[in-house]
Amino acid sequence: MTQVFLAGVLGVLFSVGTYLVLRRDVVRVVWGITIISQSANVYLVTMGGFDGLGPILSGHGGGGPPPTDPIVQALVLTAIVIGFGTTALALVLTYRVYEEHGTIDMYELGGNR
Amino acid sequence: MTSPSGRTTVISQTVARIVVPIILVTAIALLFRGHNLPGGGFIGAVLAAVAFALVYVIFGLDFIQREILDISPDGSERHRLVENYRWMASLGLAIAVGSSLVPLVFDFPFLTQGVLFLEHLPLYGELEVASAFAFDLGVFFAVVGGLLTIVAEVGNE
Amino acid sequence: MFEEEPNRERSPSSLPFCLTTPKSALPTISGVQPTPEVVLAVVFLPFLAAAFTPAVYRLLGERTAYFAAAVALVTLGLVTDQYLAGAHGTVSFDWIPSLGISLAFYVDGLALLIAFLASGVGVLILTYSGGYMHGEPGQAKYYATLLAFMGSMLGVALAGDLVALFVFWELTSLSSFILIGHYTSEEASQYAARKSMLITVSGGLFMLVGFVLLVWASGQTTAIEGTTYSIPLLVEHADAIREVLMASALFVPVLALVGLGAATKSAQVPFHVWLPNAMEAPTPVSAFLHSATMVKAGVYLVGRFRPLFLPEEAAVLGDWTLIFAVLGLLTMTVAAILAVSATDIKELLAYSTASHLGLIIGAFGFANSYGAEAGAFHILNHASFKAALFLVAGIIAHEAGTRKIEKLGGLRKHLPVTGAIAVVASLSMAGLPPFNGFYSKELLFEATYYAAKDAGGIAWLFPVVAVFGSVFTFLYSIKFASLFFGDEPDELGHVHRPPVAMLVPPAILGVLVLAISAAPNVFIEALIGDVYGSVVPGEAHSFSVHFPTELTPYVLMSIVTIAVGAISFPFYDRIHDAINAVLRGPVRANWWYDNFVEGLTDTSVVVTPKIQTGLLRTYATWGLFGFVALALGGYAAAGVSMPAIDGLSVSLPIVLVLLVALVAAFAVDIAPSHVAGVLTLSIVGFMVAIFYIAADAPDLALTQLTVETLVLVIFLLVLDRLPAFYGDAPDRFVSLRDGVLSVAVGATVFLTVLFSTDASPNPLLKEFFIARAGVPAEHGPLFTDFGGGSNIVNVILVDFRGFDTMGEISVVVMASLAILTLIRMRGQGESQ
Amino acid sequence: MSTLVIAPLLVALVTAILTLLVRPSDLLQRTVSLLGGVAYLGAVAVLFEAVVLPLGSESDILVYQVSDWAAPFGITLVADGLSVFMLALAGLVSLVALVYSIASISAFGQRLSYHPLYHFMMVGVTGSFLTGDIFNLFVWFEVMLMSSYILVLFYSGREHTRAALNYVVLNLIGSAVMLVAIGGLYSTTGTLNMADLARRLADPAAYNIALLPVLGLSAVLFSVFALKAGLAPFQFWVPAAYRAAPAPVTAMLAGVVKKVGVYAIIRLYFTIFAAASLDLSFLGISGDSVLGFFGPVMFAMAAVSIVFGGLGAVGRDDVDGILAYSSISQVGFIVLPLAVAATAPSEAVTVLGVTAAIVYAFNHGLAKSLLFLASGTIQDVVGSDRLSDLGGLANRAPVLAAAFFLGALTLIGVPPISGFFGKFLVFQAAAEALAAGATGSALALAVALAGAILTIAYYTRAWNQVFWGRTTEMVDATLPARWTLGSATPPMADGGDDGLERLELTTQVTAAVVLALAAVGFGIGFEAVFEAANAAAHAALDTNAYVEAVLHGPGVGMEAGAGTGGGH
Repeated sequence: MTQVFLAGVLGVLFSVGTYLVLRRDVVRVVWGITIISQSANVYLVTMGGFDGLGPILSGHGGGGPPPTDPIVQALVLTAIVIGFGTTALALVLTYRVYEEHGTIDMYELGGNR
Repeated sequence: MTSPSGRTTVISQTVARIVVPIILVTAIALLFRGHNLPGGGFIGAVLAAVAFALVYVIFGLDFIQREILDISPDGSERHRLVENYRWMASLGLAIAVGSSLVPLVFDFPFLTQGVLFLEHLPLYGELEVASAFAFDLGVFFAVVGGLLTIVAEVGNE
Repeated sequence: MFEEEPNRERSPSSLPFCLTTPKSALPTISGVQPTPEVVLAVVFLPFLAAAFTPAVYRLLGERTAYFAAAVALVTLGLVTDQYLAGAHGTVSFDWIPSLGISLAFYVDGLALLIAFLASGVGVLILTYSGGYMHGEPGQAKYYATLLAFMGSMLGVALAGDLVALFVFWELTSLSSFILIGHYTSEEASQYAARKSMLITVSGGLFMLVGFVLLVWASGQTTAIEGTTYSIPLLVEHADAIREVLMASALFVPVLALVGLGAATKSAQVPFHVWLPNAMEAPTPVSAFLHSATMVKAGVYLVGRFRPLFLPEEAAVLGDWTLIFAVLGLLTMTVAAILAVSATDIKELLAYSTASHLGLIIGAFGFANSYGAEAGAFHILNHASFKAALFLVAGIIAHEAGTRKIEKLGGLRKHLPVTGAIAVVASLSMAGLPPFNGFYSKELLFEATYYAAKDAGGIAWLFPVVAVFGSVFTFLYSIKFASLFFGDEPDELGHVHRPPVAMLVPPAILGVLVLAISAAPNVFIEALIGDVYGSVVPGEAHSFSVHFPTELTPYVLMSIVTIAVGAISFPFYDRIHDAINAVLRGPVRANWWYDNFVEGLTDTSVVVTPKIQTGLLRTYATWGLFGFVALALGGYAAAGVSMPAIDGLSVSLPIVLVLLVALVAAFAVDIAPSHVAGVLTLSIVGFMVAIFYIAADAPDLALTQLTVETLVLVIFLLVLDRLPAFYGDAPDRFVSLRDGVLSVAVGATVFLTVLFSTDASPNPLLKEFFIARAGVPAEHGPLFTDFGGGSNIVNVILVDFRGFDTMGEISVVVMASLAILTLIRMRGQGESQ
Repeated sequence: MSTLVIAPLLVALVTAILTLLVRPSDLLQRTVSLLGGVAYLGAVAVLFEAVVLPLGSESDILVYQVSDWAAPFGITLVADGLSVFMLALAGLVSLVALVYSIASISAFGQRLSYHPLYHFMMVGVTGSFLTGDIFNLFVWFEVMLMSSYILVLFYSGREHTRAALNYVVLNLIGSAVMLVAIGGLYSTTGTLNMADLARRLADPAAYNIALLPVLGLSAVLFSVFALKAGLAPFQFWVPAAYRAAPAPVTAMLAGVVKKVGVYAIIRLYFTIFAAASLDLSFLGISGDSVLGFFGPVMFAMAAVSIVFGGLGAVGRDDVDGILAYSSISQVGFIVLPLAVAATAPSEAVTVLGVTAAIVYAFNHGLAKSLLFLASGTIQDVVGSDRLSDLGGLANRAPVLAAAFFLGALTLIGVPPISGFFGKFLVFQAAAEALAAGATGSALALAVALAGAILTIAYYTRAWNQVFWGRTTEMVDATLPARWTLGSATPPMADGGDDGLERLELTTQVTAAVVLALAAVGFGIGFEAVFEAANAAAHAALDTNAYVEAVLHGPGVGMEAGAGTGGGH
């Protein structure tokens, strides 16, 4: 099932994220990454389709209508937690960058190496 | 060390005193029922971490150290709390890996999970024991420990 | 792999190596098989001795020279042993059998000649070093490297396998690098060492490509089974190899590639530039490596491959001749002119060496037999007189304290024996009869003459150029000899007597020059005839030379050379100045080298920071551009067509939630402050959580909600400590560029989603998990083949894909460690 | 099903956790860490023996179904010639770098987090080499990255934070892109298991998968691997990150972690995606498999990497900078023969190209680690790696100089050191492709030659300035006399000449020497390396054997669902 609406939404979210990543303010860069990685998660969930039930079996033993794809949900769960870890790291890194350099302006951090 | 406690109100502290235990209970419930209903080690762990984070935001780290863990928050003890969280994370990881190594002894591959049905128990009748719970418990502690280390260390600054 | 176990009994089964070349395979071989142990010892004894040299130096001190000389003497003895035994053929040890590469050695006339030079001159040079290097630093390194070099050179001479040849070839370059840079703190030494390494090793790489193509060609012929790296085998099937190369238009490229290797090593124009600088090395090194042996490797290579590339019935002006005769004669002339321009005796000798190497390569370039004769003979002659002259130059530099030509003169009073040696060697170098240099030069003239006569037309340039170049050879040779005559310049201080250790080696070489001059045919019969046999295709015969008794065209060429030389010698200084006046800027090959190397460095310094700006935006721009280009390129290349779009296909709540998320994302983009941005960002996160609910993913929704809360907390905690930097006002161009890239990324993602959601592969995995997650209706008390839970997602996480979870909790624990480290390592840095 | 397959991963994982748990004792922690490193190498050796040695060029494929769920449902680990070859490199380099770390990393840092992070990095590396599941690959990438992020900024100073910021952000974008690619592949093919993916790609109709978008999606994935490998235009993070990281970490990043990207490229594109037959015709790109597209792509990226990296290195004024740019160039050399292999006119050349890449990767792993360790030692002793601060070290520290020299020669490709055979095989692959009619390979040859000349140029420059030349004041002050391993005591001018520091520095030099000797040893005994690499290349190219082993091998009986569950 072509998901043209979701394709559009994800496209725009990635655009916004990309634009933020290219900014000078380190905090905005972190926002950009957050948006991009959340969009990636949404994309994965989209792969599961929207026409089933929640992936909880009604009682032990199965039966009932087919649930949505549980695999992508498991994958996204993993991705969310990993994403949390990296976002936290990026944030603390931002703080440490500020401590070391006294600025969070990418241009001022620059230097050709 | 700056403590944000000065900026929180009595109301928020009161609310927290009520809400935090509820969250913690919910978190543990999520951990236990995870195999059959929405929940599991992850979600429980993150929720528990949220509860602690709430306490921290509202009361400050000093409060936890002083009131809950009975540690005086001066120089040498400064990292004690974080150390405890870190232990919890390490232990959680050890539980998860250790429990996954058990099947190797029985000639099953790493991480093989089994389900044991104990039947005809007095009172209980039938009890389902899934080895996956041990793994989930490891996940719970690892994630709670990890997240709390992060929150506490950041807050420590 | 081979092992060296010379004492084993020599039954075929117990031998750790195999003799891969039965006599039947090489029909031209007439001698006896070389002795494997001896051949191995010849090559590896010097390496072994080199390894022990530091220890020996601790024991013997400066007398290590005589230890090294003794090693060389033993090696010379072993070579002689093989020579006297009449050894001819291949010995081979397995090295990399999977590739067909073996450590093979091939003994024939050419190999023996070079081996004699390497070990024989080695003995003299190492003895001479005992006097010359007195009190110099780094002697252990010096002797170890010289011995290793000698081993490498012997390896080059004896190699019978392309890779083995290349191995020793590069090892000679390497030892040359270390020896040229002997005075490590001198800038000139460093410059010279790097130059020689850059030129010779690069050339070697080109040669390697040529070798690889040769091996490929060997695999294409039916004449050879499989592929071969064996040089004698390639030569034996030269016709078939040439045919393959011609058919695939690779003949000239291979010639050029192998030629590049030879030209760089033997300092042929325009790669001659490294040789004069190499004179920064101690003089014995110059004499050994840069006149008698290492530079001969290129010459050797040309000789070795001559029968492979040059058919028996070759055209007079074939590809081979056009490349090597032209290259050689050009080098001979240009380098001779440069030698006249030299102001330093070692520089003069260096250019002279390049010139004479050009003579040999040029001679080998001619398809007629005189060329091969000239080349073969001149290898020996040049080594004899040039090594002697270098040692003389070393004595002059050592005892007179200068190498400047203008500061030298009348040395015969102080250095009578040296003077005598110098005169003999110089006259031989000048090509004056009756010295040995004359005979080989005469053969070259003969070769050029007949080539011109046979081909006619422009080929007449060959003899003309040969004579022209020889005039300059005459000039600088006489100039060198004249240092011992005339008046002593005032600047010349006291000249010491050289120690015996320094005098005997050049004297021996001088005697050798005289001996060859007196009885050239003895030497030809003994060895040079075999060398000739090695460098001509097909059945070989020896040759002989005679003192001219009648006026042939080539005798006339010699007379012209000497006459013109004699007439112009009084004007030597003017010619010298004139050449130096012309040699400016781009006329000098050195100008190109220096500009190339400096240009590289300068370009690097200028260009690299422009690309590696240190700015994340540059990096991200390129990376994302790469992503977009790859994705779109992939879609376009596969010819994916736009899928049919059938409505929104999502429910209204999802549409609304996502629209809110979109609006929030835009709001983040234009947020007026950090806090506002973070709060708006969490709206995006919470909308995503609601989206998960709408998409029937309760676990995800719960996780997303809680994680989002935690992220918000951490964000706020961190932001509390950050300044309110918000000065993001990029110029319009930057904004536009970023905008275009963002849209491109968005469009790529849009297409990706569209294409991937269009597919509906069979849901094998999904169905399996749904079927297997729960508890089976029929089950025993213990089971592992079902998940045993009704929350399929959780069962996947802890059971089906528990391994992912293992990695994931590791990441979380590591993230906490990471943050601990980030904060606690502050100020603990190694920044010293 | 043999536990051997997962053994290296478990060893690393358990070591990581143990080093977390025994933290209170420095000595115990270091001992555990070191034993873990040794055990890891041992586990790899046993696995190597089981996989590579049995059949010569046709290596065995060992499959391990984690959690006892058969492929494609569970996560499968696959140890074939290629994986095990890369593991062997990782085991070797990681142990040496670990020993070096114990000597060189500050005691505080080791106590704080260094050891667990180091072993987690090995967990990530091992998982990436072994896994047969693309999402699992993502997870191990993340494990590897998370530890590498923090190891890069371990000392948390000015340079470190700045370098790490770029490194982290670029890789976070990379992670998101990788998720998109994996999601897309799952959506279009319905599987995550690599072998299953290959099977489905080979027969799209039977599984109703959409074949055409797979090329674009695999290209998206390629950008992620190129980022990990540091190929242009994704090379930007390399120089700063390598400079910032402590020497043993840089050695690991350059020697091992980068190779994970290379491994992923070989594994996924040559083993898996090559199974799909597609008709390509686009801007001169043609072919009947995805390799027709990736051949030119890899060539372009490799060529730019070789030239840009080489050019960058020629002008640097610090040793680490030269080595880092050299790394960019050398990865180009690894990918160049892959490009040749992808478009090779014959099967033999394809095998040769992949073998060349593997051999080159191995040599580069050894040599670049060695060089970074040597450079780190110079910094520890002299206190700087600026060319202007250095000079005359060949006389003052001849052993270190010799190790560095051998490392440089390995990368220049001087025989008989192992590096030569890397260059030789690269040339051979390109030349044979050219001779067999792939005229584009002439360009590959030209690039390789140009790159090789640049390599000579920058290493000779570094050598001249650091090891030859006049002894600078800084060197004189820190190393007033000659220091060899024999004398075992670096003569320290400053106050730091206590016995411990001497031992540490000697250990550091010894680590470099061990790698140098390995490079020489593997050159002289190249036959063994070649056989293993050739087996690896055959394993990488034999899609059928891979699919067969994973999906139908011994112990795999659940593909049909074993009656109850399967959903055909």
